[in-house]
Amino acid sequence: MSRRVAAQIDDIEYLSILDETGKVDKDLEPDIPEDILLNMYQAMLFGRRFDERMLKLQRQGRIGTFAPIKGQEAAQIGSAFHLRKTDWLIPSFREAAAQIWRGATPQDIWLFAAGYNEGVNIPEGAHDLPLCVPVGTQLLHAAGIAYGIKYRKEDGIAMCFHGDGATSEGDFHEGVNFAAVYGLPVVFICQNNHWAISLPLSKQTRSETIAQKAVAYGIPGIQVDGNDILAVWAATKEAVERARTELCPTLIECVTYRMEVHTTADDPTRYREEDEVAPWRKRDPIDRFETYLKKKGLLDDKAIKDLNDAYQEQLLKAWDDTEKRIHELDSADPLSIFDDLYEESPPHLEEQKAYFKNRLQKEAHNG
Amino acid sequence: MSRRVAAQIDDIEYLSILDETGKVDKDLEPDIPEDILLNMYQAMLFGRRFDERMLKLQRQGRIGTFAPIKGQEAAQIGSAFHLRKTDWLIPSFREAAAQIWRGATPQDIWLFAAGYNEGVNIPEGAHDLPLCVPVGTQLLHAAGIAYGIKYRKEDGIAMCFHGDGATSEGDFHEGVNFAAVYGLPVVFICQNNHWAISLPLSKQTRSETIAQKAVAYGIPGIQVDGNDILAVWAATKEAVERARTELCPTLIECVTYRMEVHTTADDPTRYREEDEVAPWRKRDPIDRFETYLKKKGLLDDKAIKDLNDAYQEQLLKAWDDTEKRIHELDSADPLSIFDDLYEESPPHLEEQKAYFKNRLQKEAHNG
Amino acid sequence: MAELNMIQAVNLAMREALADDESVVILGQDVGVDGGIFRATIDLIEEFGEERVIDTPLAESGIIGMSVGMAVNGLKPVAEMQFSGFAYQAFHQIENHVARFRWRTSGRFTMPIVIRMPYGAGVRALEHHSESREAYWAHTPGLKVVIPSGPRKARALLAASIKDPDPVIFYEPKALYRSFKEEVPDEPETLVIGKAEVVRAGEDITMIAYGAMLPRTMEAAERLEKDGVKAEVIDLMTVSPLDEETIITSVKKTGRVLVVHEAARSFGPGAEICARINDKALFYLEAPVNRVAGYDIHPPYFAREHHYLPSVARIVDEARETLSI
Amino acid sequence: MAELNMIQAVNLAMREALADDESVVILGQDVGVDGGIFRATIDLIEEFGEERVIDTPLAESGIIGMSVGMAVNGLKPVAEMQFSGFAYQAFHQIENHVARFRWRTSGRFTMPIVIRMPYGAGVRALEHHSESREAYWAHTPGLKVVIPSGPRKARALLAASIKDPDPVIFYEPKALYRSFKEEVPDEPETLVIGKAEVVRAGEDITMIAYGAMLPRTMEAAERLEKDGVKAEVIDLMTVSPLDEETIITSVKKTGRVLVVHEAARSFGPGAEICARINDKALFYLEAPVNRVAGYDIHPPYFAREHHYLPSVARIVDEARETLSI
Ligand SMILES: Cc1ncc(C[n+]2csc(CCOP(=O)(O)OP(=O)(O)O)c2C)c(N)n1
Ligand SMILES: Cc1ncc(C[n+]2csc(CCOP(=O)(O)OP(=O)(O)O)c2C)c(N)n1
Ligand SMILES: [Mg+2]
Ligand SMILES: [Mg+2]
Repeated sequence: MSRRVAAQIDDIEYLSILDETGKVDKDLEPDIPEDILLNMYQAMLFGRRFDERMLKLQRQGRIGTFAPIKGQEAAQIGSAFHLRKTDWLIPSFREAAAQIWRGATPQDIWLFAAGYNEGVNIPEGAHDLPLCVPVGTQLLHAAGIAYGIKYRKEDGIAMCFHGDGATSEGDFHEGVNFAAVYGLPVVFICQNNHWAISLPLSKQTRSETIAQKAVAYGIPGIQVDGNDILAVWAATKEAVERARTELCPTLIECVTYRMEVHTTADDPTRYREEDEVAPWRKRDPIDRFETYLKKKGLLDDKAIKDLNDAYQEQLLKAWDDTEKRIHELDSADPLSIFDDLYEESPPHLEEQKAYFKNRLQKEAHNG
Repeated sequence: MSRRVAAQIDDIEYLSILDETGKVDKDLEPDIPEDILLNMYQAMLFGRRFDERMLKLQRQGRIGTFAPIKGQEAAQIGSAFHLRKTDWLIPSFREAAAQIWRGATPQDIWLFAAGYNEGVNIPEGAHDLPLCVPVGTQLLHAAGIAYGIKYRKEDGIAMCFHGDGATSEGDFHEGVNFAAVYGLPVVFICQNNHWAISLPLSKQTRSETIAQKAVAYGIPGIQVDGNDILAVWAATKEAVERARTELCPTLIECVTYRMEVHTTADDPTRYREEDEVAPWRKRDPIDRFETYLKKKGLLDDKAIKDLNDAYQEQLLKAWDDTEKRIHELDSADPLSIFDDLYEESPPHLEEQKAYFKNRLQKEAHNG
Repeated sequence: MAELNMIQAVNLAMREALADDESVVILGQDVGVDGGIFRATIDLIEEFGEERVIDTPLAESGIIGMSVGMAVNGLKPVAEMQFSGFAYQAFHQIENHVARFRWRTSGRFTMPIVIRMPYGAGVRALEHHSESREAYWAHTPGLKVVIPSGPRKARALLAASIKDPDPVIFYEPKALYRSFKEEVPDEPETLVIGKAEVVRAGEDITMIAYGAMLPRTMEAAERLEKDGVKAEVIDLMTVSPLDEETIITSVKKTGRVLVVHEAARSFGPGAEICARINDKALFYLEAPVNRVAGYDIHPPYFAREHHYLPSVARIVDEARETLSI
Repeated sequence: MAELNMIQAVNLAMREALADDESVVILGQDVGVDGGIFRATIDLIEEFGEERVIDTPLAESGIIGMSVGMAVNGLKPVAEMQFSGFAYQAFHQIENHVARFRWRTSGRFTMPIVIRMPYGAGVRALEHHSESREAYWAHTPGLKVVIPSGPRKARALLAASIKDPDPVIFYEPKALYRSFKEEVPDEPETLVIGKAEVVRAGEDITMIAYGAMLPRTMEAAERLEKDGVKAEVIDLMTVSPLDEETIITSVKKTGRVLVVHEAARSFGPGAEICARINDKALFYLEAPVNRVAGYDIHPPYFAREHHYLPSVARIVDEARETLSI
């Protein structure tokens, strides 16, 4: 036959385990140790409280623009929990929950958001990239990091986050392609939160799913309920194993929703209706996980309250610390703006630095 | 069920109608008027002779680097023949056969290859872009042109050529995505000739076919035997109709082979074996089409010889003309290098032009 | 006459162009339903429809590459890059195609494209949102680079840019978007691209600025006035092609020059201005041309951004230095 | 000692670096099996394997973006852009990331990346294969820009660039790839990045050049010698950061300056050199700094390319102009 199949393409699967009501599909329920379940819950909850606090700080004018994570905690935590310390996290700019789970501190994140370079503070040995503002560029960084892992025959992996909007950038395409061609241990986590600022997914792509974009690169792709931490966990587990043992990347599409503004500079009432948002409130990833954990007897209202209280206190203190650091930094001299451009500062920069120092003195002098 | 299908993806089809031996699949044979069949053959043959002549001219040092088309005539002609005059052709840099069929002259192509800007000579009203050297950038131009067509509610289409290598560029991705999202009348013809300079397809992408990359954009993709002009014609017909009537783009992968050097600056013996090339010689697109046409009684050896003789003469004359033009241009003053940068030349350019004129006089004077 | 801020003025110029010429289309990220993240395109989609005010996928090369095709096929695209710091994703489309299509087709296909990009520091924004890299575009043959310093000029220059048959990089100083209002005439108004304006006459020193540095430079000039220094201030408006004539005439008169820009100093616009003065008026100089520019660093995050930007005090002090007073 | 042309010298530097340091990897289009379209990487894949000499898919942003990740994870990538005219596809990765990673992470993640790009006219190539746009990179804080003028320096500068802990744009004048040979020492050799060299001493005029313009400038200097003019020639080697000291010392001695480059004149490297001289040695100048540069146009296709490039005759005539002889 001359009209034959050139390539058999599998359908794209959708995985959901824990539904909106907190009901679990027993056949699919992954076997997760209880302490991990609780830790994941705590990381999600902390992420939520942190996010709320950050929004408040922003509204009070204490920090600048940032991208809230509300509603996306399961997508971040269910995936990042598979990372070993030696694995790499390559975030976009909306993964505070995952970053904190990996070791970033609220203090640093806030310091950064308050406009201080010092907030980007990645300890020696930590395998975390800082947030990446240019959309989609980080996919290639993940490929390069994974190349290093493979080159040295380590058993690490790189986990790279990006949004639905990012899938339109050329760098998404080049990043996934490079990872696929070289057989690199990368897991690409797309947080499909349905919006890229004001652009709905339907105008971002004509494809039914983002997961099917994997077909273009000859790698596995799967769509999961991104508000269902069990589904995210299960799908990522498979992908992480595939990365580690088969050196093959995977594209996981976590279907979730951006419950908040895009960033604090954004006004979503201009482009979306509460009608669209409302059903998603019922799909909250923390609520349903709570129901699940309660049913399992791992959690009760008192424990939740205790956690929330502890987190609130921790966050209050964290802001106090941050303010102190800001105060310190504000009273230190700002000559550091000339630092770290090069390992060794070239003469013209030294000259400019000296000039700047001089100006600082002059301006201090003049008032 | 919670593990369900998120998106049903069709398998990718491969279409072949006229096989290597010139045998036709009667069930699939398209109904092409005889004069069109003959015209297509002529356009392929002329393309082949033109290409050979051009290679000779280059080897003699009369023109500069260019990209031979040998072996890819069916992919170009079978597709471009569907274009109406008002449709647009957006070539990459290896579509001389298609460009000539559309109206480009050997003289202009050679003049350009000899290093004269004047060789880019697109008559007012012609809907043809000049060749595009930066790989893959032209896909977006096709989308923009098609946007104009749709905007003015014309019934034109844009046909855009690119190579297998181009599919790795971000612009391929952005171009197909834009065309898909806006529902634009574009047909993307990928000439998969298996090589991007020295990179074989297997290192360009991990996907089994290029056609399946269409899945990422939610548009139809099909793979065809690119050396089979009937298959190319049939698949393109469908795609062109889809573009015209449904305003939906299609990605057609024409599986063909680069029989020659990448460009005349390239030495393929460094990276590929004659063993790989040999089977493709038997798949020559012109040979099998000849067999087909002969069987149909539309062609005989004498007719072929007459055509070849006529073309050789035409090409000899074309080179004579080109040489004359080169001679003319060489003796004209080269002040035109300052032209056409802007509609109105700004003062600093006028000043530089005057300076240049002065220098020309000085240098003429000094010998 | 209406009192408009710069973002409203930019909006007005686009509205007029859309109303005036069917071939004008607007495209970019969030320019449609959202009205642009700075609201530059607010209400345009309601008035002109989504075929003319086009929300694009998140892809800068896509936006510019599609604009190239649109221009080839008779449209006049006004493309928005959400921030100048993300225009680099489209650099190749601009350098390889936008800047060359007229030239490489001997005028057959032209590029009446405007690429609007908010640039510069001063709005407490994230990384990559504060740079000022007009020199990249100014060094690219085939482009024009236009930078307004206030609402009225923004409207008139953008109107002229959209009418211009050649590609214009329209660099918008986002720090000025809402910083002050100006009377903007109701009737259409354009300014000539390639012409600078002497916005303040003086004979002691020539101060050349544009964009967000212009108001600061004016303020510095006023402070200097108090000490009896009469500064001439030139608003460049077009960075490329430079209006050499206006610059040289002034320099020949004053013999002392200050160039103020927030772009990094080295290989920045000030270097070219200095070189042009060197070419045409070297022996009129009584002091070196003084470049008061951003330092050769990345603009620090916003808590310390003000240290990077030329301040009024710095401009004044440097003017005194140049005047040896 | 071997007699090598520049492409062989570049190859040698990479071979030595690969042998010397396991963290060095080479990547780019056709750099592996093919040995590079100019043969810069010939035989390297045979010697060091395909994990270290990496053929990449056809995607420049991919190459640079992956290099960023490699550098983060301890490798030292030497990336090839097939032509400088196709580096713009990666502009955003370079501006947004390569130039900033050290800075934005306060030194935690560094970018010991070399990006090699053949640039410039003179090889009868197609469109987009002849430009000289080092000014883009020189204006970008965080990068260094190195341009060799001959085989021996190419080897020593590339070796230094690969060892450099910061990103270097290594701009290779492809017109010189095979134009002449030079003795290149067997033992490893490096040159200091950021230092220019006085390659010819003289007191009448300072001629500053680099890359493919250096040999022409030397030839011009020799012709001038016949008329009794003693020209000092500086080979810049590093365009950014500029070696101001060497330049200024020479200018103070000669008082007359010619800068020769094939990049377009306006907003080009010559402007910055002129501005630095203005800053530090204005009153030593006896004539304007003379920029002998490419015109502000796209290099014409190769039949007329020579009209675009500064010729020896033009350099000589301009030197006379500057010398008023
Ligand atoms: C290259 C680039 N273009 C534009 C922007 C401005 N921008 C910031 S976030 C964003 C939308 C991102 O959408 P998505 O990828 O879906 O991520 P989400 O914000 O939904 O998490 C845009 C357009 C940017 N940061 N980088
Ligand atoms: C952006 C860009 N990068 C690199 C090149 C150099 N180059 C010219 S053709 C080519 C290979 C193209 O391969 P493919 O797309 O398969 O087309 P083919 O040559 O096989 O027709 C390359 C790398 C280029 N012209 N443009
Ligand atoms: Mg999103
Ligand atoms: Mg190919």
